[in-house]
Amino acid sequence: MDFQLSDDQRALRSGMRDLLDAVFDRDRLRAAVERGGTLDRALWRELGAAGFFALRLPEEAGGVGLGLPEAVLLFEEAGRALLPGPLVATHLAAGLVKGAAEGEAVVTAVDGDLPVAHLAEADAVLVGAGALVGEPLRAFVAAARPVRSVDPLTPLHRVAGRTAATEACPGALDYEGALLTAAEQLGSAARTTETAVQHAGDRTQFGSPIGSFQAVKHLCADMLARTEPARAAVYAAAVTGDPVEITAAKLLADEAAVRNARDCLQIHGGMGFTWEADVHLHLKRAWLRAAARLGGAAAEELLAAGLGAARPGSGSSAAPGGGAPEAGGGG
Amino acid sequence: MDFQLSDDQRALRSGMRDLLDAVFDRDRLRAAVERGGTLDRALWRELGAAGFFALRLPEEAGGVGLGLPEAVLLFEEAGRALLPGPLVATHLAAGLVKGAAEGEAVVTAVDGDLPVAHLAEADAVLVGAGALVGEPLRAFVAAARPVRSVDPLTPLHRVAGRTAATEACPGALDYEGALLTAAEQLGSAARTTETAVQHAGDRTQFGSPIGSFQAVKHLCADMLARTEPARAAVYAAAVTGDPVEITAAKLLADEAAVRNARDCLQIHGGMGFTWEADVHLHLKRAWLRAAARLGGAAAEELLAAGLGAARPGSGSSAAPGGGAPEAGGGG
Amino acid sequence: MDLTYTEAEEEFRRRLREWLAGTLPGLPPKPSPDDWPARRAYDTAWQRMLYDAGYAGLHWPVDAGGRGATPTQHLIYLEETEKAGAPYVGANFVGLLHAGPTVAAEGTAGQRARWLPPVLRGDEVWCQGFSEPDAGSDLAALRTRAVRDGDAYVISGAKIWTSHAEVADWCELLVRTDPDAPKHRGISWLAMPMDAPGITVRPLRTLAGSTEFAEMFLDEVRVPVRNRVGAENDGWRVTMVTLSFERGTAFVGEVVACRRTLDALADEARRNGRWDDAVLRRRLGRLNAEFRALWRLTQWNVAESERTGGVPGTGGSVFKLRYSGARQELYEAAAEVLGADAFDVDREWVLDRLSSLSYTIAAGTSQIQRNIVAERILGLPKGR
Amino acid sequence: MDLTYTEAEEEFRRRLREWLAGTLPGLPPKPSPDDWPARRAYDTAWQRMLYDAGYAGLHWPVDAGGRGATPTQHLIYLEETEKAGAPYVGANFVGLLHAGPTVAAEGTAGQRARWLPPVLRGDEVWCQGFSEPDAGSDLAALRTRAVRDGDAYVISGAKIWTSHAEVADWCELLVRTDPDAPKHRGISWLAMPMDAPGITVRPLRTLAGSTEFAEMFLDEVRVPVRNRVGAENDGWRVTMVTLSFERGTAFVGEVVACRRTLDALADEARRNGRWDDAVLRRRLGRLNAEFRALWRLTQWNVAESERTGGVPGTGGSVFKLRYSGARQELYEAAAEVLGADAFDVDREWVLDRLSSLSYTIAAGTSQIQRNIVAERILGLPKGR
Repeated sequence: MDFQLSDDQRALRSGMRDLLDAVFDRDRLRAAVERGGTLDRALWRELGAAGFFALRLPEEAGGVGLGLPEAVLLFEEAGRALLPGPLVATHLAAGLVKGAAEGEAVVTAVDGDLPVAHLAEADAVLVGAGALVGEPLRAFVAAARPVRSVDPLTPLHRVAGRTAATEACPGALDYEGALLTAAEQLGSAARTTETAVQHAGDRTQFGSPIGSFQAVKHLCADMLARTEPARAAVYAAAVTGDPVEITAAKLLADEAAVRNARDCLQIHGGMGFTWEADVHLHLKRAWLRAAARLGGAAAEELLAAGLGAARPGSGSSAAPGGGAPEAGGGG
Repeated sequence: MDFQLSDDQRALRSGMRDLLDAVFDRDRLRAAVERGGTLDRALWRELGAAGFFALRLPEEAGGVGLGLPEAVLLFEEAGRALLPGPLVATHLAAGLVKGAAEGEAVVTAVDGDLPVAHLAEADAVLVGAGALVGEPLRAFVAAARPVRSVDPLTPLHRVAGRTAATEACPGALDYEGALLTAAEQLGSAARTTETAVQHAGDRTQFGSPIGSFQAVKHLCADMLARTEPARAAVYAAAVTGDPVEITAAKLLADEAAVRNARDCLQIHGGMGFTWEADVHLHLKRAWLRAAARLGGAAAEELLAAGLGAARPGSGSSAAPGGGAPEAGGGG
Repeated sequence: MDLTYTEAEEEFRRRLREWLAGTLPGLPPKPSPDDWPARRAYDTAWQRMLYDAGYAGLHWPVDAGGRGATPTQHLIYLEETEKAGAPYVGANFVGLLHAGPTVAAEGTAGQRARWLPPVLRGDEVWCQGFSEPDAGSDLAALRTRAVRDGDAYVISGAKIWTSHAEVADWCELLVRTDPDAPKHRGISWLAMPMDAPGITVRPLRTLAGSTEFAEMFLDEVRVPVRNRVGAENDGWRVTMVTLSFERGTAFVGEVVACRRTLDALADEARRNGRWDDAVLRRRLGRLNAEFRALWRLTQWNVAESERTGGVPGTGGSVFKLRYSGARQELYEAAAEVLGADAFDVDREWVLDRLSSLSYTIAAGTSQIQRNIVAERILGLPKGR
Repeated sequence: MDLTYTEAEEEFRRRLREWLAGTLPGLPPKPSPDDWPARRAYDTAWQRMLYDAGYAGLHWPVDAGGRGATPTQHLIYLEETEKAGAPYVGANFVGLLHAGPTVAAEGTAGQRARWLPPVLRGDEVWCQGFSEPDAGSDLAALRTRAVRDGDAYVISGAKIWTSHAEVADWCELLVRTDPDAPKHRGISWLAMPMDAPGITVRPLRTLAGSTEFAEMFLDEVRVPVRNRVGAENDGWRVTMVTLSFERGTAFVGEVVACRRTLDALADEARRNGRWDDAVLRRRLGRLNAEFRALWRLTQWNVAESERTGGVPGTGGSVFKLRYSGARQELYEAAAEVLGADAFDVDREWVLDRLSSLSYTIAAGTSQIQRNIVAERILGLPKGR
């Protein structure tokens, strides 16, 4: 067992971070906010060229031939950087929808009764196991109604006649999508932790950096204590691909992303409440992602259903149990 | 409107506190713990003589002729002092069961499927609207089974054939019982707050009283912020007698009692984990009371059912609504 | 423990209700939130109506032109106007609730005569220049400098979180007049005319997308010395007299509104089927308990204030600490009720959810409130 | 990111399972928790069996008589023994997990030869005399005095939270040998024979009613100077070398046990009908996510420790902070599952609920853990 990043994985991750620093710095982020989250096609193609969408396609199909663990690292970086766009849907569509793998096509997805992201600029829409393109897509878009999105980076459309929620019986693609969304949440949670720590060290009140006050210090500690278990859960779920494990990872990453953004905002005080600070972008995106692809109630029910000594994959042993666990040493 | 204690109410409360200081000081409390919570009959009679049980009986029936607000103040003091015994049941039985009003009889009650408190020493048991005494009582006790109680101050019996929960449709007595239980919880919550503050000021670590550290300070502040709304809710419910208001009071007082005891324990550190510290007595009693007489889930459902603009007593106005409430000044 | 209102209080309520019932239907439509001059006009017109009906400055002392109402009457006023959907205090907020009372308490006869009547009549609007970019929770660390030059102060610096700055006539301004004194001792309180040269107001966009606050930059703005209220360098005390004057009524309207929102959430959940979710339903039940208790706590604090004659209360910090969190929980529950609609800003409650994020920050963060509760009420030792 | 075990690791697990399957059925029944001598006998007999089978001191260095196992092998050992319901380390805890490793790291050859083999064989039991009534979280404030008198220290003071003191042969004791030095600099580490005159052990009853801890009073107890490990006044460093030696395995068995408890709670809730309560059911679902993540985080920390060769880790504080709270939530959920049975101490999980209350306090309160995480991992400035 070596549940750590391999050298290749580390290189992949830092390569992605360098790429995003270069092609999606803070100026481009704020520019994306100002144009309401509509996509930069050139950037989308750059992501395609870097293998972001084709990462898990076999090499013989023009892909990179890597797996979910590597994809999770890239999506974590995307989440850190607040990279806009239907990243998960387009990644899942690689090999299924023409141009998705290369970043030539923008592919979005219908997810339960949630409003659909980036619909106006989408070249295809995943609906269940299929994809709408061409005339059916145009008809679908025509019947949709734009809504004023709470997240400035994610334009939303209500689609006519709500599609039934898919959560009741998710398929393999749904779980993969949930995992990659969890990875984005993880990246966001880690980023807001860093931002909060940075601010707490810089901002002085009452003659000291606010990070020297326990109230602020402990908020930061709790942020890390949300991020690290979520990280272990997301990475492990990427390795095993187990549905219950993915569900657990999504739940914890959602909680880490939303609550860390809230704490980061609190630590920033009034400045955190402004449009100019990035923290609200993390929070609003985290809200959207938490509702998407295995949201709270459905995830909790799946995890509850996965419990019980007789259930498969419950992590229990059939061996006879011994009393209470050791309470640890005194001293 | 003068939602404050009247002079008479203040006098009543301080009289009760003085009485308990005299007849149930810490030595007697610990003695009660050591004998497993069995009652001191002499003390019970003293309570009776002081009018604790007969408080709300009309004067012409030999009672004190006061109301729920005054009863709530006495039960709050009882909760503060961790006074053991089926106080609520005996108080409710005054006028119903011979000797209850005078403290000659110990009256306990069956409450849903909970184990029954102080059954072995009870002279009567309230079951629904009636009371068992004499032979039926003896048969009832004979069929019961003592359980090793989590609360050292409250001996418990399982009764044969669980009685159906009464929460589904509580009667007036049930609400009164819930309110008086809430008052005990309130007293306990206030007491653990004081104890925690006292300890935080006395205990020195790292060269300072631990109460000078924000982590401890903020725990104490949150304790008070649980107690005071619970106090307002309990007192108001005593004035109005409104079932939904009583339910709200019980829920908040339960939460205040349990969580304040937990925080008090945390602030006491290792010493709080010992048998000798009183904090565990507050916690365990608070657990029992929280489950009794309108516990969590039932209370929450009743409160939910009480919501909605069309519902009676919802506190809403039929007047047309005006947008969002004022955000308060900037500056 | 008396929750019944006196005959006089009931009479006050009856007359107010009558007046509201007769008056509100004739009000013009509310202006767009982005149209500042229209908002000012709407708010000041409403204030003029209150003035004409005898409700202006309800809680102000009679000798300041107010009605000298009791805290309970003030509570009734706030409860009834909220329930009736009357306009909010809006642009008159600073004048009526802070600058005015400060002038009333600490100003000279001339200052009172100059500044108070226009506030009561809705003729003049005030804004507040207290917070600075580097002095948030630590307000007394403010750095905006005022240098005496003849009969004027020359002021330079930056202020933030100034509401209604675009349309205000006056700004109650805290400035540092003695940079060498301990930080609480070198501050003065000035009334700055907002048309003075050197003032630049820049809207500050919040995360809710609104521009209800502004930054204000001051570049050698001249303010006459006679506009100072209280002694030079005594501005901290002058300000705190009013800031800490708490009659328990600060959140009356909001709590009433939150309870109405909660009822509406239950109705909506029953309508859209989410009422079947026991987790959500019971969460709404808990919020019912929470806001009922906050309402009762409001009455408790008001009654206490009535007994003490309005001595500065500390219960306000406990209330704010609890209420800020409860309000945020209310709008988190609203998002659950809305489900997929929670991402549509045009749906009711969505912007309120965003606004509620400021509640644990504005007017003293919850961390600061906990310090106040622990040190000033519980008596724990100072520290960090 | 490799979660598959190597062939060698699988082989280690196979042999361990075989041995456990063959050995456990022959164990005598567990002694009563109140019978200390019987508990010592049971625990040391088990240790002897481990010794004979080659599992004693699995994680100790080979030159100290241990097996020099990797962190991953240690994880497998703890996981498998927990799953098989093998006895806990019990009375051997301090010897195997702290005093022994300290002697191994800092002791002289003679000290190692004297003290290590009896620990591995289960011949001698150690207890720990670190905490004092006035030095809890602030351990270095300890005041137990040791005064040099010839070739012995004469020791007076009081210790608390000493497990197994009644049946221990040795106590690893921290004493103040220089009262004038800064508090971390005047401390020495001594091995105190528990049969020395002047030691009084008094059981300390916990709120769970058990007496697993004791207070220990020292009245002019003489301990030979040769029993000191490390230099005089260097005891803080000596102790911390071992206390901070964290291979991520500290809670392996507990997390495995918590997950089994969670499964059992679901089974019980399905049996007694409380599974129909969606609030409780979803709460159990969240705990499933929580403990799955804690298991994966354990593997992550162990793998990290394996890579770094067991360098003191800081991840342990994050883990403990999260785990302490999760364990308390687990037993709060257990009380919900038990319903009316939650007040019967003889029902499974009720005593565990009481014990879990110490988790956010013992071995560094959650408040202290947050300080450690914030300062040592996140690099926030020191303060309060």
